[in-house]
This record gives sequence, C-alpha cells and structure tokens, in this order.
Amino acid sequence: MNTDSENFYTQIVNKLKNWARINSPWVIHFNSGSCNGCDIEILATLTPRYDVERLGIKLIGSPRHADVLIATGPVTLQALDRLIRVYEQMPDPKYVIAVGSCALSGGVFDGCYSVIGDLNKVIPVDVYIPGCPPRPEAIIYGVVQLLDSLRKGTKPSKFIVPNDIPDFILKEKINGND
Amino acid sequence: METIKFLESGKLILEKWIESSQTPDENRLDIWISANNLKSVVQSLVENHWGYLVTITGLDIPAVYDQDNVEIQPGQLEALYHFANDAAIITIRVKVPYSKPQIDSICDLIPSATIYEREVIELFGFDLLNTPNTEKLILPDSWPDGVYPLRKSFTNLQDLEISKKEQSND
Amino acid sequence: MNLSLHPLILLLVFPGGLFLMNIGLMYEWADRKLVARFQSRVGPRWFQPFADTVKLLAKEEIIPNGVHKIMFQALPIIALTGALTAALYIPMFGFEAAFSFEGDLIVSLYMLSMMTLSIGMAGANTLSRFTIIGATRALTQMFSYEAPFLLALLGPAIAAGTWNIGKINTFAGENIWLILAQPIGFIIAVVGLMGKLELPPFDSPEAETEIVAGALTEYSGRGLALFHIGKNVELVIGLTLVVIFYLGGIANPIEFILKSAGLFLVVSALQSMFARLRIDQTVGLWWRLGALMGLLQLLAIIFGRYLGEILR
Amino acid sequence: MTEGKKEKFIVPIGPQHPALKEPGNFEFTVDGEIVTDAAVRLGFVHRGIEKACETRNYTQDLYLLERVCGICSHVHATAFVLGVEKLAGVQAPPRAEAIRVLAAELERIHSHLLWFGVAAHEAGFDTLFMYTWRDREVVMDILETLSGSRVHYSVNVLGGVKIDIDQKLSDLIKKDMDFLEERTEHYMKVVTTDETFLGRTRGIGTLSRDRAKLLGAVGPTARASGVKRDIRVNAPYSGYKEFPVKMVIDQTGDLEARFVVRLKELYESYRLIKVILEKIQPGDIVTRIKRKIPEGEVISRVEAPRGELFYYIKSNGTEMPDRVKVRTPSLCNWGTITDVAVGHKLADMPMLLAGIDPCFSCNDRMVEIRSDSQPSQIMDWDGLRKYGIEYYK
Repeated sequence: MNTDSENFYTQIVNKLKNWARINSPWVIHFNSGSCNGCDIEILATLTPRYDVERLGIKLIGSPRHADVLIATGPVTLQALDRLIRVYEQMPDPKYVIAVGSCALSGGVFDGCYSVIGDLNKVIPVDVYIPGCPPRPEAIIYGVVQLLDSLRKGTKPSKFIVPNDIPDFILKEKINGND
Repeated sequence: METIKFLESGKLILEKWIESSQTPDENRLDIWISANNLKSVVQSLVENHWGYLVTITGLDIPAVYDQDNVEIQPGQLEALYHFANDAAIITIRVKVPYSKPQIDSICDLIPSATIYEREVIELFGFDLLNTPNTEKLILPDSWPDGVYPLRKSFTNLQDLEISKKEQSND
Repeated sequence: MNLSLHPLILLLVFPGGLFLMNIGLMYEWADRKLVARFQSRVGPRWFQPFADTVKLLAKEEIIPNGVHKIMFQALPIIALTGALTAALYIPMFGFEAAFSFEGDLIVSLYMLSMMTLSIGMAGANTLSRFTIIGATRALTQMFSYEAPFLLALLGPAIAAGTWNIGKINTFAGENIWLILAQPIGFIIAVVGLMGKLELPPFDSPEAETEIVAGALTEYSGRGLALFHIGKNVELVIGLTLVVIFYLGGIANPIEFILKSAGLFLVVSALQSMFARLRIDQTVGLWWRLGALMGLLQLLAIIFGRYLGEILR
Repeated sequence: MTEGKKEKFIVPIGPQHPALKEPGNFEFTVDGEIVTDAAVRLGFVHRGIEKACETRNYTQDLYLLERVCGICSHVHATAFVLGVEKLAGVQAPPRAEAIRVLAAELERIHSHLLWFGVAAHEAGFDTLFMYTWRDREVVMDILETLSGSRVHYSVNVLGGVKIDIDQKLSDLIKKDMDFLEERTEHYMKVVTTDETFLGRTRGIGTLSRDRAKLLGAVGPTARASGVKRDIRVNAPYSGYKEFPVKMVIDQTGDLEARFVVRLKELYESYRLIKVILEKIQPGDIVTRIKRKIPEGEVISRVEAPRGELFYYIKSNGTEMPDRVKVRTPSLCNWGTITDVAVGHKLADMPMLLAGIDPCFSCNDRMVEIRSDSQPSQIMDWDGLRKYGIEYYK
C-alpha cells in the first residue's frame, strides 16, 4: 500500500515535470560559423508574425537557464570549444536542435579547412532542420517535433523535418491581389 | 573623365618609385615597386590625400620546377595595396620571396591597415616589420604555427598531419 | 477576518506563501501577455509562468566553481522569504493584514528590499563578470529608486497621519482618491515600482544585450525559480501598495482585482513604450527628478496639513 | 575601494552573446562602467572556404559566395558576377541589370530594417524591434515571391539573372513600398523625437569626419560622418548607371546620425524601386557566357547595405578562379569601433557595435578561392582526398 501510493505520487510528479518541460522550453541560440541566414530566421520566429512565445518558447542568453540549444553553422574550429562549453553549462535535461544545412552536413562549406561540418560529431543532436536557411515555420515545426517526442516519453529519435512547407503566405498575398 | 584625371595625378605622385606599371582597366592603374619603397609610396599617397586604402590582397606565386624537379623560379608572395579614389583604383604591388617575405608595416601611416596586415600575416605568412599587433585575428587558436592556409602548397589540415607522419617515418 | 492562525500558516499559505505565489504567477502571465499584445504578438498561454516555474524546479541545479555554496543556495530562499514576510503586513485581496502595528509600512518596504539585496549578493558571490556588473547595477539602482519611492509612499502616510498600512487603507477608502490629490506622488510611485522590479526601461541590471542575465546569469534550476517567484510576489505586493495608497484603497476582493488590473495596464504600457535607460541615466533620473519631485510634494502636503490645522 | 587600486576587468561580449546573434569576440577592459580599452578577435565564423573551392568552377563559386553572408547575399553574388563578366567581356542585358538593382535595393531595405530592429533591441526597446521585424516580413515576402527564397535569393547567374518580374508582382511591390514608406516615416519620428531613445543615441560614439576618413570607414557609418563614400554614386555599376541614386549624408557622426542616414536611405530605395518598376524595359534577362574565363585580374566594387564591398578576382584561363579576395564593409568599420569605444560606458557598447551594423560572417568569410591544376580530383570525401593526394605524390 505504502509503496503503491509512493509510486502514484512519483508518477504524478513525473507527469507534472514532463508537462512543464513540454510547455516551457527555454532556448539558447549558438552560431558556430553560420552565414547569418539561419540566425535571422531564428530571430524572426520571435517576431509578431511567428511569435513562439505563444508556445512557451523563450530565447534567453545564459546557457545556465536553457533547456534547448539551437545551433547553426558548420562548426568552425574556433567556435568548437565554446560550443562544447555552452552545451556543458546547460543543466540536464537538455536537447539540441541543429538548424540549417551547414549544421547537418557542412552544407556548401563541407571540406573547408577550418570547418568540422557536422554538429553531430561534436554534440549529440536530437532534431535536424534542413534548409538553407529553413523557413521560420520549419524551425518552429522542428521545435514542436522535439516537444511531441517528449510528450510520448521518448527521447527524440533522430527526426528530420521535411522542408516542403507550403508557401501559403505568398499564395495568399498574390491571390488576394487578383 | 574625372577618373582618368585621378589616375594621372596618382601616377604623377608616385612617378619616381615606379618600376613598371600597367592599366588593366580604364579605371585602374597597377604599379610594381620594390619592397623597400613601400612606405614612402604610401606616405606620399596619404600626404597628397589620394583616396583611401581599400584593402591589402595577398597572392601566392608558387615555385616553378622543371621536369627534373629543379627550381627554376623560387616561390614568391605578392602583396597588393589597393587605394581607391572615387572610381579610380591604384594598386601598389610588392613582390617578396618565400625566404625573406619582409614588408614594412604601414600602420603608423594608416592605422586601420592593422586588420588587413594581420590577415595577410596569418593567411600567407608575410613578415610585416613593426606592425603593432600580430595576434591571431581570423584563424583558430589551435592553428599550428607556420602553416599558411592560402599558400598553394597547403591542401588540408588532415593532409598536413599525414605528411608530417610520413616525414617522421622516413 | 481576525482568525488566530499560526504565524507559519500565515507565512506559507495565506496571505503569504501558496496564495501569493499563485497570484504572482498570474500577475507574471498578465504582464507578459499585455506586453506581447502591445508588441502586436499573441503572447504566452495562461499557464506559462507556472510551467516555467515547475520546469525550473525540476531541473538540475549547477553550482559553479568558486562560489560560497551555502550562500549560493541560501540567497534565493532569503529573497523569497523577505518578499513573503512583507506580504503579512499588507491587506491582501481586501482582507485585513495578518499582522499590523504602527510602523509596518517601513518594515514591509525594507522586507521588499531584501530581494534586491539578495540578488546583489548572489551576483557578487559568483565569479562571472556579467554577474558582478549585474550586481553592481542592481545595487546602484536600488540606492537610487529607494528614496524617491519611499518619499512617494510617505505622502499618503502623512496625509493619513499614520504609519500603519491598514489604517492608511481605511483612510484612502474614506477620502478622495489620492491620485487626484497627489498626482506627482502617484507617478513617482508607479515608476519607482518599475525600477524596484527592474522592469523595462529600468532593466539595465539584467540587460541581456550587455550582460546576459545580470546577477542571475549563473543560477539554474531551483535557485532561479525561487528568484522568479520572489520577483512575482514583489510585483503583487508593490502593485497592491500603490493601489492602497493612491487608488482609494481596497475594501473588498472585487475592488482589489479591478484596481490592480487598471494599474497593471498602465505599467505594461509604460514597459513597452521606452528604450532601456543606461544605469547612469536611471540614477540621474531618480535623484535629479524623482527625489526632488517627491520632496516637493511632501513639503506641499506638510504645508497643506499645517494650513488646514490653522484654518481649523 | 582605496584610491589607485581600481580594479579593472575584461568583459567579453561574444562570441556567444545574446546581443549579437552572430559570434565575434570583443574584449572591453572596464573600469567600473567606463570602457578603457577595446580589442577584437574574429574567426568564430572563419570557415576557410577556399580549400573546398579548389575544385569548384565559377558557377559553383557563385552559390558559395552567396553564402558568405545571409543578410547581404545578393551583393556578394553581384560583385562576383560583375567581375567575372568583365573578365569574360560579356555584358548582361539591360533588363537583367535593372533586376539586379531591384534585388539589391530590396535587400538593402530588408537589411536596414533588420538592423534597425536589432539596434532597437540592443537599446532595450523591444517593442520597436517587434514592429520593425513585422514590417520587414513585407520585404521578405516580396523577395520570396520574386526569387523563391527568403534569404539566399540566387538572383544572379553569370551573364544575367534568372528571375523575371511580371506586372502582377510589380503592382504588389509598388503597393508594399507605399506601405513601408508610411511605416518608415513613423520610425523616423521615433528615432528623432523619442527621449529615451535619443538618450541612447545622441552624442554617443561620435566619429569625426577626419577620423572616419583616416580609419577608412565605409557605408552609412562614413556617410553619417559626412564622408562622401557611396559606390553607387562614386562609381556607378550595373543598373545604377541607368537608375542613379542620391547620396544620403549627415554631418554629426554620432549614433543618431547613423540611424537617420540609414532610414533616409530607405526612402531612397523605395523611390528607386518604384522608378525601376516604371521604367524597366522588356528584353532578355541572360546572355551566354563561356565556362572558361580568360586570364586576367579584375576589381569589382559594389555598395552593400553596410558599405563598400570589394572583390578582387584573378583568373588563370581555366574554369576555376585562381584567387578571389573579398573585402567586406564591416571589416573596415571595425577600426572605428576600437577607436570610438574608449571612454564610453559599457552600456553603450552594444549600441556602438550595432551602430556600424556589424556582420561577422562577412568578416570571417575569407572565401579566397584558388584552383590547382587538377580539376578532375574529387575532394569532397576525406578518404578520397587522401587517396588522391597520395596518388599524385
């Protein structure tokens, strides 16, 4: 009886923890050699048109406060140490999202002498978002995929966000102009 | 027409140091000078308020070998100092050999040149005399000394390690 | 509501503790939502601050190298306790205060300052440069807004002729709203409150563009959560104080909610309207303008009372 | 603290720093809140593209160079394309030149609005940041409709452009320009009248005209100090010969002037885009160009949103360039930062940095492309490369 009720309480606490984690991912952004394209699009997700705060996502500055690391760029040798340090400074549990072709494979910079090329060689990545750069919608979709996998209780299996999000905004605009 | 006037006045200023010159484009003038004269050339340009320093470009001219692997022409480095005045561009070109790649720093004349100088020091291995700052600017901290990525002989860091190992094996 | 409850219950359940924390979280949500709406965004969902707090509590707490460990862990608790204790002297939600005595205004104000003090010490305790600069700024700012804020609250106190928050509340309820009688004091009090809570534009102690997250940069998990809660509690108390003093007091919960909401709207609008002030600009503003205006108003009130007594 | 024992410590801003969405390390030595020394360390985005480019031909390099910078990708491509076209002796058709200018001006609008938002954010004025970025989405939509991508437009190809505009799009752009003009008026008012904002910009970071000239400042930074440097006017290239722009100049040289100059440039861009859309002539948009570019050297200068962009391209007669040197505008403006920073408050630093509109990716590009004489070598995979090297030894 005693152990049962204990189990019950731990279950509830765990559920609550998980719920909180899903609903409050604080994100830190690190640029390790990106061309800015991805960084701008990440920043754009904060702005009125996309507004990720409605999902509880908050972009913060200190790695100590962060849950999710969004890294862009092909990991240059100079940024390597910092990237690892930022990752290590983050308290557990922590997740990593790689944004942009460069962080996936090196992109156009693959094979350059001062570039490692694949974020996964340096730190474990949970979600990849391809695109050069991915649209803000794709980035939000990637984060939501991470949250979904948390909801299911699994650490996200390597999930790659498809890059075929329809350009509904454009079509709307042009059609509206007719 | 102004451009041509600018170029002519520039040529006039620099006349006594010119070793050879050419005009590859209507708004450009390339001037070869000897490395010793660089400072006086730049000084006269600055004093006459002829344009501003756009950048310093480094070029690597690798050594040429004949079939028997004998060096016909030793490897050279070339530094190009681009000065622009509206549309007119004067390029001052200095050639130095690999063995003694020494050029006078022009930072005391043009303070902003330090960034360009650090760049060519790192990437080409120029030896800029009296340049105020030789700390690494662009390359990673872990970069090995004496390896200049923009020289033609450099291919890749991994290859560098392989060839080092091979040398030690020999 | 004069039940004789154990002081610990008063501190931990109502009016302090659980109740205040939850109200604080609601306030934070309202604040963020309003700012988001002013910035033409959708803004967070209603349970957002709650989720943030639970998540932070559940997270690993990293104690950085080179800090005084006990201090590092104790400071968030001290900060929160200070804020909660202050709540005991304030007639929350239209109920009477848990404790009250002549002079509790001063006590509660200084309990509120514990928060800033703890943040300052927390910043100085960690070895990061950002935290040290953040701590310096937090303390500098405290020294500058504290005096004008106190002067602004002193006005109503003198008008009411008492140092007891409860009595001031009754006085405010019976007389004309003091915002009309002492408009300058009201402005200083609201702006002072924003300075106290380090809300924009007075958020240079935690200016993320300059010094990451200020004094709290190195805090993670539980410590950060406690500081957050403490800040929210302070927000509740601060707003309540201003409502009591300047908006005609609070006699019942409905009045409390309506008046607080109104004041909140003003504070949020002010937050989103200005660029961040530099720390020296903040200090300058407070001492040159705030303190002077506060003093002027105080003199006017004293003179008015004196005049009134002569006429009588 | 006793006298003479003032503690100084270094506050690094970056490389991972919320103010700068891009890395770059500034070390400010601080005495209290006052900055006493400033140093810069770049290289966090140094990708050293050149080695991977050894086997890339001119067309591939075009796409690579676009990715030097995600904000001003079009100007990089334009500078490269103009240089290569000059080397090859090819002239792009007038319609193509006009479209290049159109894209460049749209990019300038997007870049300036982006910068304006970021600068407002540095100033702690998040509402303004949100508003500008909301309006920026209008330009992003135009660019996306025009080219299919929000960031790397790939408008240019060697010998012309690959996108065309039709009447419908042109009407849409005109309408949006009117909208943006109205919004910019509003921002202008904020920048010149809002007290808290002026407190952060007026009289801060003043760069005198002589200093700006000596330090080789370019772009809006130089123009805010009264230096007449604008390649679009000084040495008109591409479509700017046909569609001239006016140079925007301010004299004060402080942060406020830089804000004003950039906002005024926005007006100029709106006007120019409307003119182009009115006057653009029908015709081809691309001419043929040979894969092999004749031997030679060329200098190509264009005006990026941040200032003068300089390309030096050396060709050796093959399909691949021998050397490409890129000098980006931000690099020139670094000098001004280290010069101006001393004596200011730490709180002003983000604003100062933002004032020059730094672009770290640009600085660290070093896309120095050279070619070896073995074009057939496949260099993409490590194993193959090592095999290749050993084979050729």
